[in-house]
Amino acid sequence: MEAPGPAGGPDRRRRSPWVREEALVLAQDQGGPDWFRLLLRAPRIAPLAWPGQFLQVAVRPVATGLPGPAGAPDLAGSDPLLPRPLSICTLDPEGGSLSVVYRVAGRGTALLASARPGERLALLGPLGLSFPDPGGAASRPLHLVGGGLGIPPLACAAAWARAGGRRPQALLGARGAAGLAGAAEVAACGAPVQAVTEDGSAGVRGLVTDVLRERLAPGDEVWSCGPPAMLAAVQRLCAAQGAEAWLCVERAMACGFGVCLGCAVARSDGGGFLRACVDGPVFRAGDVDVAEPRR
Amino acid sequence: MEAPGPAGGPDRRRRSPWVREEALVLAQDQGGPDWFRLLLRAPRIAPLAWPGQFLQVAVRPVATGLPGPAGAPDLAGSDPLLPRPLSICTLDPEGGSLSVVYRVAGRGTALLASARPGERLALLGPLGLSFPDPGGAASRPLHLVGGGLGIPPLACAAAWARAGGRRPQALLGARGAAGLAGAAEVAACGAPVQAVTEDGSAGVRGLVTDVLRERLAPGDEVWSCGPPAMLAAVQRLCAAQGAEAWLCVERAMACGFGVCLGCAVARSDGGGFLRACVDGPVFRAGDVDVAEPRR
Amino acid sequence: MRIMDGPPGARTGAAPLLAVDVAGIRCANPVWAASGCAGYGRELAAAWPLSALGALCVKGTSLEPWRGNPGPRVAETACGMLNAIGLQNPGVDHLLTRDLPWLVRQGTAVVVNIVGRTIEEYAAVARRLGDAPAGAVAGVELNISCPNVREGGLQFGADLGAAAEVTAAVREATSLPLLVKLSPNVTDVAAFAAAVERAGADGVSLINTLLGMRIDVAARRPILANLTGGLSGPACKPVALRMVWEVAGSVSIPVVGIGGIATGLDAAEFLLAGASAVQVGTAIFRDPWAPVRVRDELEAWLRAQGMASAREAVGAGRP
Amino acid sequence: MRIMDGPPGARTGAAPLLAVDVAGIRCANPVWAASGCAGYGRELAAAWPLSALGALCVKGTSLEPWRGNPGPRVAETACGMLNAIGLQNPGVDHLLTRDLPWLVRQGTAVVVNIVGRTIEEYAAVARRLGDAPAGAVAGVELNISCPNVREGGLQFGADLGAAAEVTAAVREATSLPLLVKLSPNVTDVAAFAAAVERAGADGVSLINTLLGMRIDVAARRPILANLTGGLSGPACKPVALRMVWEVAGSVSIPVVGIGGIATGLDAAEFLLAGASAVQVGTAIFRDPWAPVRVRDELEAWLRAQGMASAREAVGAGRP
Ligand SMILES: Cc1cc2nc3c(=O)[nH]c(=O)nc-3n(C[C@H](O)[C@H](O)[C@H](O)COP(=O)(O)OP(=O)(O)OC[C@H]3O[C@@H](n4cnc5c(N)ncnc54)[C@H](O)[C@@H]3O)c2cc1C
Ligand SMILES: Cc1cc2nc3c(=O)[nH]c(=O)nc-3n(C[C@H](O)[C@H](O)[C@H](O)COP(=O)(O)OP(=O)(O)OC[C@H]3O[C@@H](n4cnc5c(N)ncnc54)[C@H](O)[C@@H]3O)c2cc1C
Ligand SMILES: Cc1cc2nc3c(=O)[nH]c(=O)nc-3n(C[C@H](O)[C@H](O)[C@H](O)COP(=O)(O)O)c2cc1C
Ligand SMILES: Cc1cc2nc3c(=O)[nH]c(=O)nc-3n(C[C@H](O)[C@H](O)[C@H](O)COP(=O)(O)O)c2cc1C
Ligand code: FES
Ligand code: FES
Repeated sequence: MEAPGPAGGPDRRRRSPWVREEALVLAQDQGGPDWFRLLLRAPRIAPLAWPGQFLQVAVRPVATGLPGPAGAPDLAGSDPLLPRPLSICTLDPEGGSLSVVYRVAGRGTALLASARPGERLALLGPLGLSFPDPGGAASRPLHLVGGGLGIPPLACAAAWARAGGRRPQALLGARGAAGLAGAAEVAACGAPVQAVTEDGSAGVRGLVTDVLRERLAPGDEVWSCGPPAMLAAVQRLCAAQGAEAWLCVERAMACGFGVCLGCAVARSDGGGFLRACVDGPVFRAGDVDVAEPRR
Repeated sequence: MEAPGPAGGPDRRRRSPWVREEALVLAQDQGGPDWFRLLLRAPRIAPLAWPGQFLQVAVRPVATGLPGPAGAPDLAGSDPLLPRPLSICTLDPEGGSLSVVYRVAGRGTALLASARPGERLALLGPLGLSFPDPGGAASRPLHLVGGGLGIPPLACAAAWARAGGRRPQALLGARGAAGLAGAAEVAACGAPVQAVTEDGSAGVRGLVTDVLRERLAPGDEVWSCGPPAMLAAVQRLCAAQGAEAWLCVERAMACGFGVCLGCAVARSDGGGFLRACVDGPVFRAGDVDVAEPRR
Repeated sequence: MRIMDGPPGARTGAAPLLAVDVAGIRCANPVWAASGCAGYGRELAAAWPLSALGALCVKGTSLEPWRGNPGPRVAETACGMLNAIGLQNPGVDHLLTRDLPWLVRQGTAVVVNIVGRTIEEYAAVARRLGDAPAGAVAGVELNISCPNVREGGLQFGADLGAAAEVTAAVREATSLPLLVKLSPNVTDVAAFAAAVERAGADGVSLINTLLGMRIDVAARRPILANLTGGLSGPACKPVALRMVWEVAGSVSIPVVGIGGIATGLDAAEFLLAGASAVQVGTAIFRDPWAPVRVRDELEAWLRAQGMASAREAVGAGRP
Repeated sequence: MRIMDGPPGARTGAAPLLAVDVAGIRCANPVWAASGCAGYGRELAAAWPLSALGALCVKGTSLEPWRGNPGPRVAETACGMLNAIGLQNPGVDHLLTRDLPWLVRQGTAVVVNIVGRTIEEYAAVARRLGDAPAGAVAGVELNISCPNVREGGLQFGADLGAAAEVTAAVREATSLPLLVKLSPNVTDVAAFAAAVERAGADGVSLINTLLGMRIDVAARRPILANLTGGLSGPACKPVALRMVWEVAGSVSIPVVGIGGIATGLDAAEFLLAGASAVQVGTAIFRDPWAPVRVRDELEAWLRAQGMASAREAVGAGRP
């Protein structure tokens, strides 16, 4: 199956060949009460990657140098069984490194948080479709709208947009200041950041869509990533304003590269399901129903 | 159920209360192509332990300091599910440390081999019945007969015997010199070592029982640990010579403390099964049928 | 965490939150030790007071002593293990004269898991339990689901008629609360639950182990001397939970959930699915303190959920 | 390790060690990709040449396109996972016109896993496969064991009569080699194998997933939108191996072993138990190269054992 045909303009999202790489942990630090930054040397994957794409990360370090019994390559074991999908936050293709910023949501990410510099983590990537190529429309306003752990991918997205001659503006929301995971990276990547917090502990008090509503003009472009309710609100707002929106949609995944059909995202036209992992995770807002049915 | 009654003299084996302890890895080094020495600080367990007893060792380090999600204490996961039984090799009750010497036999021991100083391993122990108290018979010859990975427990056994006024002699066998895991520890614990190897690469060529046959006199005492075939040969020899033999018997285990009945050792009187973990692992030779039915 | 050391009553005062009544078995809390995973309690009592348990299900107990299977009897699998103990036990007389009096003094509810080769044997064991002092045996768990014996296991647990028949016979033989322990190795576990309910069971417990195998590729033969064994541990939890869900939705007697429970949240899943209590089995081998930990974690979860009692959680995950 | 890039024939010359014929399906090696875990091969072909596979079982294919279930469709469990995809697929016409021609060019044997709501639908899909160019479809795998659809799954796989009937109907509809994929969610899997053998199956493949569940304790409801799902991965391997052992000992048609295979030694266990080939499913999600790795590790094991061919290992673990 191929990516859905563009409905409203050319499809400027990029896909990459994916590879497996045992990436070296360069650094890991805790950025907030429940989130971490992990910097990885991944010289095979980093040059292939585009903002908006993600990695499948094995949460246990590769067991290298163990005196393993012959024929038992799977020393690390199969618990947790599946890798965890994490978006690329910052990207240094020339330097061959990249970072992810993640929340400790459960056991997998908790184990990941124990990875130490010098250890190696098995990655698969870069996976999925990127944000649309930002080039060739220098003057067109681009809003990067992120919520919670949807903020991190907007960092490399900002850098890409800047490199493409755009002047992206970031609107980043969270419950409170401590939840603005990746906001510093977004700013460092060249997008002026307006923080929006529900408790007012950073930036303005409210929801990102409150601020977006004031800023948005017809014809503007929006790249957004965050919880389903936020994406749905962005979708409605952009539709009402005649803005073009691209949404990065997260779903529970098994494979991450298109074979299991686990990551179903409902098509907005009622025509069944798309795969978040290869038909997205970045979708044109009009193509999908972002609200996950159950959670 | 209690330990089987003595059949041929008082039962001088010791049992200990067992505790759980997160032991600190002090050192780990590779002693041969497929075996390792692991030195642990275990100040709760070491003072309780007697030679011949064993530990249940969780092969993955305790995941300490992880930002775990509330209510999910089992971050390390359940693969491998079970701890691995390992005999105590050297013992320093006052210093609160002990060592184990183990062969990388499969995945569990391979993972254990990756434990690094500073990490903590969960132990349960000391488990099972010890060798018989060696005191009070200073002049009675005591032969320590070990084969392969049955050698390690004879180290602390030698020290105990020396402390009890005995002059233990060790006969340690392996296929070749590289397999004499723990032989150095036995010697360091005060028992003169005669190595016996099948290929003649260390000590005399042959089987330990060949040498034992020459040395053994009626009334002697033998403590032996090793593969089932060796134990059976020692058992026959001692019976024929009228020597008293104590055998340390290994069986695949689940719990290690007596509740699962997984570690069945056939009673020699046909009266069903004993448990290697609590009725042994050290048995009076006459009480059990050491040949494991299947492997 | 301080482990309680008084009788269950002492705790009931302090934490009525956890008290449950399951098919007439009154327990200080809904966390039990599973049969075959706690022996007769003596070894665990060295680590913590048995009164911390909701109930202790003793090893499957037969009329006469049973030898059990030759070894190897256990083998590890991915997140699980196989066992083929073969119901080794010293018989019901040994239980009545040696273990039960001691157990009663520990202050935990004792549930006797009973096995037999024939319906008559099952009934005879149940009848013998009538010789125990009143209150010493809190309930009977009729094990028709051991996959590791030729007779007296799945021969009853995988045949609807036989399951009903043996239940009715044991019902006749005892007035104690009667749980029937169901096998997961069947097409329709709810049908078995319904059959034993009709035959007089006061409750059902499930699951016993899933029949499985491992092969030693070097030796080129099955690892267990018995060839096959029963799979237990976290690996089987999803199957156990689904079966508890199915059964709880189709019978009106209480359900005791078993299978891979190792944490308080595992226990919570089973309660939400409709179990009135749970049993901790294989987790004990990994951590002898597991039942106490599960109980404490479950209690913490109930409090965090703002629930006034464990009963409130039972079935609360059902639509 | 260099992944071969010629057609299977190329390898057959180099390594006849691995070549097998399973129920009339000729394969370069006994390691297949399991249905639903490799899509239609396109994604994996980006990583390694599909000709490295013994065969590729495509996603369950129906007469018309099927939507599948709403999400969440997957959830992890201890050493396993649950899925409730609901057989989403674009239908047999799409397969015949779009995927099959491409697949044939990749040089791997294509086994079409077929599903239907009724016996007629199953037969119709099988009949439509007759429209494919000769040799394009190597075999049919009749899926009567999907636990995640109301119709067309266990309704056939858990009823002996229905299993035989649908097998006979598909047998009528196609002359291609016919495997029937059995469900583990039954009391007596060997009886199903015997029934479909009598009804004309050329082989059986097993297991499909074990029906399981997970509950989200915070949300207090099952994680999967479908409530229950199928358990796959290493957790289910002991059950799968036991069933393969039982079936291989009771039918005379070949058996394809499936369930939790992630290494060459896992594959060896299934061969020793009596499987003529194996399928790798869930392991692909963890490692897209898993089938190639399993093949290479199996080859290394066969050589280390001094075996002259994979066939020599088949059943060699049986007494
Ligand atoms: C394409 C994609 C990109 C992502 N990028 C990021 C990122 O950059 N930073 C970040 O913190 N998280 C990101 N996520 C979410 C992240 O994958 C999950 O938080 C993680 O898998 C949880 O794993 P766990 O083992 O810690 O928790 P689990 O114990 O598996 O689950 C904990 C909680 O997370 C939920 N969950 C599980 N899987 C997913 C999933 N795939 N998506 C959403 N929720 C899930 C579960 O429902 C559960 O409530 C991304 C997800 C996708 C699909
Ligand atoms: C009381 C006792 C004391 C022991 N002391 C030592 C010791 O001091 N040093 C040492 O090297 N080993 C010792 N062992 C053996 C050790 O426990 C096993 O080698 C270990 O459990 C293998 O685990 P694994 O995960 O590496 O291998 P697995 O993958 O589990 O198995 C690898 C091989 O080891 C065999 N095996 C598994 N469990 C046991 C067992 N309990 N006993 C014997 N073989 C087993 C398996 O059949 C298999 O062939 C002892 C065993 C017991 C019961
Ligand atoms: C070693 C062992 C012995 C068992 N013996 C019995 C038994 O005697 N009677 C019984 O009904 N169940 C027995 N079982 C089954 C357990 O009680 C329980 O139903 C099963 O193991 C699943 O729970 P778990 O995953 O928590 O262990 C035994 C299980 C194991 C592992
Ligand atoms: C996501 C997923 C989708 C599946 N889809 C199908 C299917 O369409 N048809 C089928 O016969 N089996 C299907 N299966 C079952 C597998 O083919 C296989 O029988 C099962 O997963 C056990 O093998 P494993 O443990 O190697 O995955 C599916 C399994 C998974 C995990
Ligand atoms: S996660 Fe497998 S298809 Fe998307
Ligand atoms: S290992 Fe459990 S009783 Fe011995």
